[in-house]
Amino acid sequence: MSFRPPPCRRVTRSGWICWVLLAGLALLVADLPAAAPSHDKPSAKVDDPGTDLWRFVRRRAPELRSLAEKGAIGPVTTQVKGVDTSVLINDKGQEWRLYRHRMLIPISAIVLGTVAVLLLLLYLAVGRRVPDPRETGKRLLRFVAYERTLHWFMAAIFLFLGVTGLTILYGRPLLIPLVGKESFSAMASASKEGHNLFGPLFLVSLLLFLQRFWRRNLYSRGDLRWLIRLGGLLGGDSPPAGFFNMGEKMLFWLLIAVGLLICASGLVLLFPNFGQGRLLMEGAHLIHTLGAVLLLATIMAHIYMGIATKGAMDGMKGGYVEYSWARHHHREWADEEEKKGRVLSEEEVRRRFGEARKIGVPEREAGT
Amino acid sequence: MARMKFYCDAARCIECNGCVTACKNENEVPWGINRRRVVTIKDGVHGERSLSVACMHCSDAPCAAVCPVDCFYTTDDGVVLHDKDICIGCGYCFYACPFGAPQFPQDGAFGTRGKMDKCTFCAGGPEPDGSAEEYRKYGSNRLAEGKLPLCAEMCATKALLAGDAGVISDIYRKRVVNRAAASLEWGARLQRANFRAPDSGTGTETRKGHR
Amino acid sequence: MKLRKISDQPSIDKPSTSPLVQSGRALSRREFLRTSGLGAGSVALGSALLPGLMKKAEAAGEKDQQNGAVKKIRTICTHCSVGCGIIAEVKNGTWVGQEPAFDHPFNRGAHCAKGASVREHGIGERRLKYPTKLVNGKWKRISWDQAIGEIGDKLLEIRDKSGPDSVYWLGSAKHNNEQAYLFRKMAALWGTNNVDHQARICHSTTVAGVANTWGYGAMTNSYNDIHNSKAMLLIGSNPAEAHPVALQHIFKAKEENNAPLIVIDPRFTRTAAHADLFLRIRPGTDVPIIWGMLWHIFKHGWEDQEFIRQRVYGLEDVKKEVAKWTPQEVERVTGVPEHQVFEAARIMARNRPGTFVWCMGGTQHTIGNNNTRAYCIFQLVLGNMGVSGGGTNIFRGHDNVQGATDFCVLSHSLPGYYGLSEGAWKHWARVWDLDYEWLKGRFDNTAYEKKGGKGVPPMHTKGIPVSRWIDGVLENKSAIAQKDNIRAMIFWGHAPNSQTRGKEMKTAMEKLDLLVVVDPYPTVSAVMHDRKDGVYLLPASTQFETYGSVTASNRSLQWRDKVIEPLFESLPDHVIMYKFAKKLGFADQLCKHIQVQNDEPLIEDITREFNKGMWTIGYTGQSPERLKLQQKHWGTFDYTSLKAEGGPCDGEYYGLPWPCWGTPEMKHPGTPNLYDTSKPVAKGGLCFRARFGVERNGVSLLAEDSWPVGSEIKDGYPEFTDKLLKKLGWWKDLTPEERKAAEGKNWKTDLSGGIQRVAIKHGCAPFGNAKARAVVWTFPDPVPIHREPLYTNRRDLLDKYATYEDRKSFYRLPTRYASIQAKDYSKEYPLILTSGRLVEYEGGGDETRSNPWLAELQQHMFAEINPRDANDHGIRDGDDIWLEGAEGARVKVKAMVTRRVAAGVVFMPFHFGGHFEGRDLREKYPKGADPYILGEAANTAMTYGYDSVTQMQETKVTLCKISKA
Amino acid sequence: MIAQLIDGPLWLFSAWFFLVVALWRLLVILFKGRPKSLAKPRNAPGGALATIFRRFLPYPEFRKVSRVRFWAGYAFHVGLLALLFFAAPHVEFLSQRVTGFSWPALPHWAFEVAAELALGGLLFLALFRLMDPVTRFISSTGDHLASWLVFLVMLTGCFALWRSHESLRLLHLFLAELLLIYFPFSSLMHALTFPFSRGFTGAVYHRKGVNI
Repeated sequence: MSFRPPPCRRVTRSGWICWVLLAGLALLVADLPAAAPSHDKPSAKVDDPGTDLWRFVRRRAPELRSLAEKGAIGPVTTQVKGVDTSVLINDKGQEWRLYRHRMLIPISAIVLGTVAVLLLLLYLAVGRRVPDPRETGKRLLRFVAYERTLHWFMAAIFLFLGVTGLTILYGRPLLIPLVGKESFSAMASASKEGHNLFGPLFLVSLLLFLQRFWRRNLYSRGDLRWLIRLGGLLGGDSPPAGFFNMGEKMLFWLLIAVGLLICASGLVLLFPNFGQGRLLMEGAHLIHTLGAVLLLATIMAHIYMGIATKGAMDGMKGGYVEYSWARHHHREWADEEEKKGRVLSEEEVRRRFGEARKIGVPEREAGT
Repeated sequence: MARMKFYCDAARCIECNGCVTACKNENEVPWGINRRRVVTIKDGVHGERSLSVACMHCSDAPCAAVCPVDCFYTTDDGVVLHDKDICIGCGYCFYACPFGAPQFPQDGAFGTRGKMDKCTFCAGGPEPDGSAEEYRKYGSNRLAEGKLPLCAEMCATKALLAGDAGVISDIYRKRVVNRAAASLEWGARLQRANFRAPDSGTGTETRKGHR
Repeated sequence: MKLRKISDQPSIDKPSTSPLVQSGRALSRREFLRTSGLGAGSVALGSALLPGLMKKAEAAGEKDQQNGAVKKIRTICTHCSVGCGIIAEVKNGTWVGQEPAFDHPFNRGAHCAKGASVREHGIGERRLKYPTKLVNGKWKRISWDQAIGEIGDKLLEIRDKSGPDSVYWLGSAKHNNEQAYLFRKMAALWGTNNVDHQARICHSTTVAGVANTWGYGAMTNSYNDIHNSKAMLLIGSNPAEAHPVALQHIFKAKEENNAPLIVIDPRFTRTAAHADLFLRIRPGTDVPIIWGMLWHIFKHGWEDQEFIRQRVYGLEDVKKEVAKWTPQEVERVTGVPEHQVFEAARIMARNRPGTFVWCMGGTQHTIGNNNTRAYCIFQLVLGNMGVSGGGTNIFRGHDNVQGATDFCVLSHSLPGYYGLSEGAWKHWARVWDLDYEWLKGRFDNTAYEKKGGKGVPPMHTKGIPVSRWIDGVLENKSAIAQKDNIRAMIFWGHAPNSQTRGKEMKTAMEKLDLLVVVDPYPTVSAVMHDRKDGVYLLPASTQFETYGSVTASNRSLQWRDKVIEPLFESLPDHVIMYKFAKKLGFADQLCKHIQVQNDEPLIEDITREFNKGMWTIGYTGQSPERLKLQQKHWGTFDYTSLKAEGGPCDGEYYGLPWPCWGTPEMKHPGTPNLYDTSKPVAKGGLCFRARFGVERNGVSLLAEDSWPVGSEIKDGYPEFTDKLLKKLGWWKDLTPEERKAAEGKNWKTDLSGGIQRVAIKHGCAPFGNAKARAVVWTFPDPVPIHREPLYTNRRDLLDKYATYEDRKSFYRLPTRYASIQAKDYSKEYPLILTSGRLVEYEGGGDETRSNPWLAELQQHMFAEINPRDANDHGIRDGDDIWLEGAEGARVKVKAMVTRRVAAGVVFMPFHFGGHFEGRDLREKYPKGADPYILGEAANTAMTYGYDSVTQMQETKVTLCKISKA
Repeated sequence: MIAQLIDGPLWLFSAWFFLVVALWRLLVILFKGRPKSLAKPRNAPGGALATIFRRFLPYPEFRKVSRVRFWAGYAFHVGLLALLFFAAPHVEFLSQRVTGFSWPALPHWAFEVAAELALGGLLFLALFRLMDPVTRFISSTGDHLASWLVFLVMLTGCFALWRSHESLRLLHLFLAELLLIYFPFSSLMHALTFPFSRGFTGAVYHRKGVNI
């Protein structure tokens, strides 16, 4: 082992650059005959071990942890207990911010606005669609009370969540200028608490929905044809369909899938104290908002259909639908019901209601 | 108009957590809320460095940008503060903040977030300076009393600097110049020699290895 | 359903849940106190505060009603020895704020985690609140009178039956100087030398080793003086965690002087992280690494030959020993490769003056005294002694451990290191104005130890040291050199978890007749045993609730003002001492010249009393008035030299660092750096002390051609006595009164101070001018040599480096060495166990673990384990593990897998307590007095092993094994 | 101004109004008496008591039919009860304004569970009342009004969670005051009268020897 003599001991501030050059040269010369091991090579370059510190600083804890486990670096620690406290700099935060501001807010506004405007225009242009002018006077029971309740239960929650969610999303640009910060803060606070409280109920309604309707929404033969003809937009007449047509089935599964996704991501955001880090929450927020915008647009269309298609709302209001409507939209189901003799006359329906009114006997409906 | 900043000198920070407790002391921050924390990188191995982090009072503060109720504001001193009366505890600032500064009180295992709390640069909040209401919500307002944040004032090794950006960068610049000289003389050689040193000289390992 | 009255609803939430920032309904106490000023609001919320606090606050409130303004009080941190200044803001008797003391010369306002959180003392609730007694396993509140009465009766009964030596007075480094002095005096008047405190287990080997090398056993320079260092070597010292504010000074030298920082430690500490060179040694190999460096220094002739010629004795013997430590041997024993040792030696040689710092890593060994002497020799060889920027800077632990050591709350000496000889007792009897015969009568007057064929009575034999009190209880009565075993322990500010052999300690505690804890906190002493009665807990005040002087590590005395009135029912230590003395019947003697008011001896009078007797180390010049004046003007002292420039203290050094010679009227400025010949003695200069005679084996021990500037004797000279003065013809310089007092006396015993005054007037050091000795012929190892720890896994080294022979009576107790080392434990216990500090906690940790601001930062007891050992044992980071010490005691801790420790070494912090061998003892604490955080005490697993000179416990190296829990 | 009104006089008025009118109605019921029966009495008091509790479960015949309403009903009632008397803010409010003493409140998580149950249950039931022809038939406007009023009180309550804004709390309080005033005139009185009605039925039937 050889040791070089240390260089001069003092460096004047003004002359240190000259010193670097001189010392480097001197050391190089001094080192030549010594033939020290290469790692002992002197260097005029300042090699502060702190420098590669900053390379790690920007990385996230999991990466560092895996590096630490490999023994490449020491772990990142802090005495402050908490989620992500050992993350020094979270640069995903900036990405999330950009997503929310450059994408989510403008794009969702455009999407939702466009859909709403288009549907409105469509409604104004086409008006309520009348599938079959002939009123048969016959009725079919389509949804029992439980199903109708469930539907409106979910609808109410969905609308509430939609309104409160959009309040939080667009409130700052749209509402603060109108009502001021304080009032909007109250609104937003109410929206947030309401949103948080109703969120889990949406999950419940979603699960009840799934349990009730999943069987009727399985794919069946003919659905593809219905889809190809876009439910009658092409080719004039409505293609035959079962209890639910392919459009409704798609809505159902979309609702279930995206709904569950929204719920799952919502729960991640709702309970911030199960050890989930910011990265997960940022991701959850991304999924939550994308899913919500998608569902909102879809449900707008759904509402449009319900309003614009004459007779469509009847099933969700009183449970009974006009036979001709059923024949037109759900021919296979209507035929089957007819075969089973479940087509009732208007009188019969009225009688049932009337009897119920008169003597208070519960309406007997399958599986209430 | 000053532009208040924190700077933590990693070459001097020794993870003594004095800043953390000074903050607790000055602002009576409850258990579980840590407006400031010290993070150590490469803990226990060569190159170990610690940094004290809190709200950095960014010029373009991401928290303020993403806040859905617009509760943040920047004071004339460049301190980023927020109004707890307006905050709704949504947590967006926590997602956006690079430094993990926003803190949220939580309740038990089923917690919703309460109103956000963070380092105020010991500058209180929107309430009148030095009022009881201000202290209750935000802690101390040292800036109004002409003092700087207690964490930096009490830093054991003067690693954590707080104050006008121009002043602290001057202080730090002087240190760096001194250190550059020191590194030239000793650091480069010594530290590198040091860093190559095997973890030797101890216990059973040596016993097995000795002649 | 339990119904609560509204008025009982706590308005102040517990710290764990306090939603200050959430709903904000909860009113924080501070705000309440800050704003309402205890006016009308206090009625509504009164019961929300604890009754005791409330009472005090109201009382204080009345007093301060007219000026509700915030009062700024200057005080000193009570945690470590750096002595940081604190400005406490008090309003209406409540501690409402803490401001940095920017003009304080030690810390410039800076604090570590502990210092930045001291205000919690004034508002915290986890305290012992009133005298408490254990009755049938349940804690019962009692009154002070009952407590003192019952304890006193029991003590007198024990004294009657077993003699005064059966009561053990265990004092504290947390006393201020006056309390420490009074405590030592109280034990003396009780009639025993069984009195000790934590210095025994932190720096006793330093004091012994250093004092025997050159005279005084203290830090030679100061923290601030490190600014002048050109190189810094830290061994077994981790100031980043133990003395964080010291790093402020170290970094200043590092950055401004380009001074390289060398750290030698088994652990890659947080200090090592900032080092320029880190040498990882095997625990317990300090002597080899120092000799290894000296080997290179001697080989290259880097030693300071002129310095050695003038001021060092016996270096030739050391050279012979050093010659054995070739680089190969050094690497074999320490594990450090040659190039690193050489580099360290060269840096220290080329950069002078260099400072040398050590702490408990060096002292807590069976050869602790060898280690400390080796460090001293290293500095002597380089000529780093007596110069600014050099010196041995021994960082001490507790805030007043230096002071408590100087007042010898120690079993082997009287205040001022006078020893226990007849002369020493007579000196102090004169100072106390007591009859020597009466004093003698207080002691057990038979003899149990023999010296030179003559029996030595216990008054003149060293008492049992704190490290061994367990053995004083458990050892066979006939094997102890006193009348009976220890039967009563009085833990006065001592955490038992800072001591080794936890299991035996538990047994010992259970065997005692009486266990008394006097402390602001219940401490682990309250819970670790399974006693059902005979335990008393007496609430002492913290140092913020009283006032007095405190000595920092650098020998500076600082005046600490009272911040708040004692909280709850607590009382300051000196009040409790007086109450005890009154009960035990020697109060009048204890406070003969001390004014007492309401059982409180006047602190200033105590200061004045010790000023009258502490001639040896110059605790005589610091009167309360001088100290208070300095405190008021601490901003006038220079940051580096500690010298006041202008102002009322012009020319004085901050804290009048001892020796501050002569009487206060002499206005000696204090001695900033010991043995510094470049200054006149009157201005703080010194030479080495002539303590060991004038010649040995025909060789002079006096200095050659070296003297403090301005000395009229231009050579070495012995200690000053009346005879020497007469011989020099300086006797006439004494005033007639002084002449009368000095007749037949020397510089240490002349109560008038005349001898010191005249010696200094002529530029001479009162204690003579001699050489430092590299060979301490009175010690078991005259030249420091390496010996393996008792529990070692390097059996291959034992033929060369075996430990001592067992000893029969050493501090009254049989002490084992070779008989333990003879057995090979390393097969079953393969890992080396060492211990150390955390920055958040201090000492036994009861105080700091009861502070939520600190406790939140360290919530689990842990053991650091190298990844290699962790993998070998199937342990992952964060796992619970069992760690078993070589004597079979087990602790359950969390594993922290880290490269901070080397393979084969396990580290544990020692601040935790409250768990015992896996059992959580929380429910055993008195209600509301349990610390927030409990954990296993590291020392439960630590083993036997005591230094050969001072009985320092060996906590820095033993053996253990680990397994997954 | 409005805030002071809501928080002060209106609260006092509605609370007293509720107390007086509800008490008056109960007394009316109690003093109304019933026609004297000459039949030999058989264990009427026992029957009354038994029926009060037995009617907590539906008739076995209706168990399947009323399953959903049963669970929703219980979720709502239990949740509401827990919220009303054990939510921390309510405990605080009641103890300060009404009782003078306080009692342990629900932990936050239990509070939220209760809120979910109550809100979900009530929303479902209110919608069911509209959707099911029979319940719709037997419901008066008052019943609907009561359902939605209770729902609104609960909804604003959850808005006011965390007591973030005074205005939200006042809104909640205002609706609660309206509810209190409306309460004695509505079928919500069943909260107080159910033991009487059930007991009466039970007593009558048991007197007749019908074990129902």
